[in-house]
Amino acid sequence: MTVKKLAKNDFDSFIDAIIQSKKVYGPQVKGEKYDFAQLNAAQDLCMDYDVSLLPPTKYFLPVRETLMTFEVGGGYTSQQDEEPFVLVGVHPYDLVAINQMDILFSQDNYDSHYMTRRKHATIVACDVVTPSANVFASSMGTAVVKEGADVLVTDIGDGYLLEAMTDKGAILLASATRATEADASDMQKRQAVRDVNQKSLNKHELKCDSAYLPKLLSQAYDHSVWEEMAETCFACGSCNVVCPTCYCFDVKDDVNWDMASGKRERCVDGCLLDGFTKVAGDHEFRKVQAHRFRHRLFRKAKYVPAKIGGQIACVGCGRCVSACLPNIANPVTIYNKLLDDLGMS
Amino acid sequence: MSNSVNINVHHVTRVEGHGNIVVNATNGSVEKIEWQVPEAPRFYEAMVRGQSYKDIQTIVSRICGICSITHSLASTKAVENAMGIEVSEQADKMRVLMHYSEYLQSHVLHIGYLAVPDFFGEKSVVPLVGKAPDAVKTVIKLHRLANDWSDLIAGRTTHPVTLIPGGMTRFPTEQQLRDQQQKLKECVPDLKAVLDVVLSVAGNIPAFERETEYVSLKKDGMYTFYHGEITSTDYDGTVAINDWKTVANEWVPDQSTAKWCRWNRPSYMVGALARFNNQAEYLSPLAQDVAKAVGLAKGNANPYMITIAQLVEAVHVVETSIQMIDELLTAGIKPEKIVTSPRAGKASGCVEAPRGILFHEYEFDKAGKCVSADICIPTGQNHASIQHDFEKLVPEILDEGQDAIRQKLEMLVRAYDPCISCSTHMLDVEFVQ
Amino acid sequence: MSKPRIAVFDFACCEGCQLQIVNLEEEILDLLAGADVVEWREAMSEQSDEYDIAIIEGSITRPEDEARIKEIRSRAKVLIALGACATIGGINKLKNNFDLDEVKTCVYGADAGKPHLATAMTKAVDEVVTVDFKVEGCPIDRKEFTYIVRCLLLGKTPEIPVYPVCVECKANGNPCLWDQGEVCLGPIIKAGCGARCPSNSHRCFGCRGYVDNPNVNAAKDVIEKYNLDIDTLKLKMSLFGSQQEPTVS
Amino acid sequence: MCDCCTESKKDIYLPQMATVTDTRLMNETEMYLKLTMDDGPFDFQPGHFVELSIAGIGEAPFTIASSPTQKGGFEVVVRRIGNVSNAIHALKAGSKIGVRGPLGDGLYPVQEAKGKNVLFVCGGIGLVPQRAFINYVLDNRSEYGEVAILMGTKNYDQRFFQEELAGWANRDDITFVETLDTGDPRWEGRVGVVTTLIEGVKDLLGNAVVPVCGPPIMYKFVLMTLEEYHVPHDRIYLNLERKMKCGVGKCGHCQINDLYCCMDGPVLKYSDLAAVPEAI
Ligand SMILES: Cc1cc2nc3c(=O)[nH]c(=O)nc-3n(C[C@H](O)[C@H](O)[C@H](O)COP(=O)(O)OP(=O)(O)OC[C@H]3O[C@@H](n4cnc5c(N)ncnc54)[C@H](O)[C@@H]3O)c2cc1C
Ligand code: SF4
Ligand code: SF4
Ligand code: SF4
Repeated sequence: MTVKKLAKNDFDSFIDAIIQSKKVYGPQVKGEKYDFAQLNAAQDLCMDYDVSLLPPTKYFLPVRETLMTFEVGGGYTSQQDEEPFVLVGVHPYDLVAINQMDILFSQDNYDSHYMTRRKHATIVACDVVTPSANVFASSMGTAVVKEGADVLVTDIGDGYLLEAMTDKGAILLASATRATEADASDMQKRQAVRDVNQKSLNKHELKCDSAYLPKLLSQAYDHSVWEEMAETCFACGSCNVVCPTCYCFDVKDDVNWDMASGKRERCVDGCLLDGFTKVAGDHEFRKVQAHRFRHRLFRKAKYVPAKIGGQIACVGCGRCVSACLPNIANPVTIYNKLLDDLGMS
Repeated sequence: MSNSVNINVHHVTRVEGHGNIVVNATNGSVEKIEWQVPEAPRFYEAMVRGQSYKDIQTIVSRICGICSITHSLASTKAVENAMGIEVSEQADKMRVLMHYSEYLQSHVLHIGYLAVPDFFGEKSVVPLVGKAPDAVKTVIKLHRLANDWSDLIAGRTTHPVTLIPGGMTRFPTEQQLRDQQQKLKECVPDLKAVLDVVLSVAGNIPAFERETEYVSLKKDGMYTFYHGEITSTDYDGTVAINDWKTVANEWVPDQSTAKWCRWNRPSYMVGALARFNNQAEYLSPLAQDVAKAVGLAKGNANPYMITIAQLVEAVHVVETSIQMIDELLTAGIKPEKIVTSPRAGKASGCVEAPRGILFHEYEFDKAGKCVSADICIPTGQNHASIQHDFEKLVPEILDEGQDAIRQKLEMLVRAYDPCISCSTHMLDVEFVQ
Repeated sequence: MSKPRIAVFDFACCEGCQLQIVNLEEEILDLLAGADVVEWREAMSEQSDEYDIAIIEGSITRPEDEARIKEIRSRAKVLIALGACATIGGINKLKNNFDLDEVKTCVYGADAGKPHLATAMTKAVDEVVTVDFKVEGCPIDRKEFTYIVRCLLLGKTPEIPVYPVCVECKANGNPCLWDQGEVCLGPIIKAGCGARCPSNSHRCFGCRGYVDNPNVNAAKDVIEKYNLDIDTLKLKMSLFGSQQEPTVS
Repeated sequence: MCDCCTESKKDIYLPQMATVTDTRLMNETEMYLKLTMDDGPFDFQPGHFVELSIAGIGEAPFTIASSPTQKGGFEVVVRRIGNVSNAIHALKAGSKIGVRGPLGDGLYPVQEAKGKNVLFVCGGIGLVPQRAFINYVLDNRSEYGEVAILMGTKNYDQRFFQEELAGWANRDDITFVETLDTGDPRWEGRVGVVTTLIEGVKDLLGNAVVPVCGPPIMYKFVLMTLEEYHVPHDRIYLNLERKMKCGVGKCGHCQINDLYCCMDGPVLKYSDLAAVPEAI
């Protein structure tokens, strides 16, 4: 498909026009950081944000959602969210995370709650303009978009290049009436942005090819690093909650005051948290914090990859690195330490 | 009818905190009339010592759940005065809005849930749900509005979390303020509906008068709850906040060991009626109309009218807030980054709590740790006034019989809207079994 | 099934938690449809000695209060501690950091010896009698309270999170306050409040009490990382955590 | 993105309604229930479990305790231990209950075990899931070799399915041995943990398939004993239990290293657990 070009203020009008007909979510200022929120006007959209506090996966797997309503003694009624929306400004690494989630929530048992939202979304991805403090997408091969978005936007300085990657994207772009066709020099500029990002989104450098990680971990189960790091782990789950590829959840019922109807909700949970594996009778299967700590990293680079065709389920967004107060959650630090100790074999 | 009475009300209900009433009269001669407060003492002034200036608000807010915003504001002002910390105009306005939200909340609570059942001759608001469902619903609606308003500006309805020395942790968005303003505009008819209910039972308000000294804040040209200095109906001019002790004059009277307050007379009254008597001319137009409708005029000496003065104030804060939000929106909300550093100092802070003027005083060392504290609470300042009202009232109604006397005394205590849990730190009580 | 009879009692506290029940507004009517409130001094004049569920607000600070709470316990089938004062002693426990006689003299001067000023070490309710359920927080969270009440009416044990405030704070998409120089107790304090304070840009001061296994060593490390001193942490932990495990050394 | 999925509307979390047709309290804590799906029966195998829902209370996993060879609904046995199980105990014949299932992919080796000996090792409530397979084997007795059932219970009062156990004890085409951890004046049988019974049936271990189910601690000791008799790991089947929310491989709670108890289990071959240190 062809690549179009929009001047920056035309891009704003393009977004404003979409806002008129659909819900649009995009990165906006939150305190001294950024987060995705519903857009009231294009001027609030920060396409040059570094990283959002929460990943955009929250629009598909919200931190809390009603799965169904029920009548006591009667039946259950599924609640599905079918409102179409546009998600603007998704960074390449987050896009990879969304695509991984798509596989996880559609394969084996098809999760209609996630997938219904997903199908009703149009994703406008964008190349990174401002690298965040802890991003290491370059190490994880997630620094630029290859597939999975409907539209890809790249800031080339004097304007945005917009590429429709799907039919849905093409339909969306059709409304950008002021767009012109990108010329060769525009395309060169776009390539330059991507070439730079390929390498420079790398505040932490993984000392091996990320594809090697599952193998590395298979030798590292009993390594001392887990104990050492977890010694100052709060079990606060921050690393879980901010991660675009963490998707564990809890399910709870609540009734209305009539005591005869109510809802079943799912909400965010995390494998680092106390009680995550605790069953009735107070038996806890993964009680030791170091084991939970290990479990998270094994999920990222061994267990989940086995389910999604070998893709590493850490996309290098660096959110956990920023979120972890005792500064122990950085996957790269741990993998590099293992590499140092175990070597490449 | 016998004119011997023996009243011993253990824990007056529908007031915040515990208070007892003891009256003994034999054959028309009053032997004993006492207003007692047996609440467990809580020792706030001692407990804050050693804590950081940044945490004073968090602690002293817990003095009282109903006027937690007021305690927070008074203490924060004291801290700021002690350290010479400036607050932007925007933050100052936002604090007043926060304060007003508590006024509406507290006044509606007092009028609707605690005092009005008396006018209907009911033991609580619960039977009124059946008797006057629309009135109850209106009160609930107003109360919810006030609480949502506190939530928006203070972060929660009780024990605010957005207030810090130097300003606020965050401001609401302009959109949120606009929405809030709209809701305030929409609630004016509800306030009028409450006024109608009050008017319909106004005949049940006891006709009792005792002229006394009325103490409140004063600031030129406005009906103030937050800014200004101290004044009274007996005093021309104002006294600086830091000199509040020359006003409160805590003293121990002969017939009791309780600490009372007095300034120019043996006791003084603080609260809605005192504020009204000092500054009624500065009420908002609608509030002035309401005052006229209920027959409340400057110089009123009936303590049972405190509840009515609260209604007038509720209208005033709503009307004034609508205008303040306009001012804030015109200026535009700008985020502020608050950085403060401690220094040694001692100062006071004062605001009007819904139930009367409130003083906080702190001293800090150079690291910003609290060295000493003194807090003087409106209900404490009113205790002597309640006692004096009792002493004048009981002989006047001795013929009405024990039940009526008891009812009127309880109503009187409730009219003062006492916040006993917060005043106990300075009260001394004689226990009569 | 007859409606359970609920009675509300207060001890030393600011009564802000009871106020949260009043603040339920219309929902109170729902509550009243499911239960009979037979005593509640702050809101009504009726009193009763017969109840199934006793809701206790406030901490136990005097010998006579111990007797009163034991009496209430003996009558109630279920006893609920409402709010930080009742569940963990609350701000009242700050008093326990001082010599009690000195505390009295500090506030009451020459009158400190008066009998009604007798005060004892502040205790949470469960330090005196058995508590069946706790509603944490200063003040309690209205949503959580109504959830717990509904659970009890259903005969279900409420599911209250055992993880720390950071979970809810992060889930709300808040920037961490530590990055803004605040000593936030979120990582060691029980969640369930919806991270109300940090969501309003105010540090968590710990009103819901510690999680089961607070990692105080980690807290110390973090203090170093942010160039703060350990006394600051200790002081913050004392606000609602005085005389409770854990302490930092 | 696959838009053509015919499944797309089906909600994997949505319970279907069933009716309780029979209940029986078996001891202080265990309740037997028979359920019939309102919209027609489903097919299941020994090892399958269901998620049972009580509206307003919650959902919890329970193994189907009956064999598919028995027609007319399915059975579960619920130990009273928390919210959902308490609420289930309050059900009566005629009550409605929500059911999701059958769930689980790791099932009992009904086919592989044919022609082989089968040794069931059950600890306490571990009898419940095993019962589905036991009854399957008994209903197809001729297709299996020698069959032994070892049953260990903590104390006399916790015994359940007593009539059925008595029936097994009276059969001469199977070996049934029961033991109590602690003796009791009312008990004349064996006393001691279940592992002590294995020696008595060691002769059939040669080609036996060994399904084991019991409390976490029991697995350790049973496996040690089976090791002594050199039972190959690929003939030992463990029925594992974990905290479980969704039951369909999403929520993460039941994960045992890379395995999901709900999807890969709950019945797992011991040989498949060699690289799964969290399993035992
Ligand atoms: C595959 C499988 C099969 C099971 N089969 C049976 C059976 O046949 N009979 C029986 O009595 N019990 C069985 N259990 C255990 C049973 O699921 C728990 O006892 C039950 O979940 C307790 O729920 P509750 O609400 O009563 O207790 P609560 O403690 O109130 O449980 C709250 C929640 O925690 C989770 N949970 C707690 N304990 C467990 C647990 N042991 N396993 C899984 N989740 C748990 C549940 O999701 C539940 O919703 C099985 C468990 C699994 C995983
Ligand atoms: S593990 Fe950390 S860096 Fe990797 S995707 Fe998750 S939050 Fe981002
Ligand atoms: S963010 Fe850090 S401290 Fe918190 S659970 Fe994760 S690793 Fe532990
Ligand atoms: S602000 Fe406090 S509660 Fe929130 S993440 Fe940071 S430490 Fe945790």
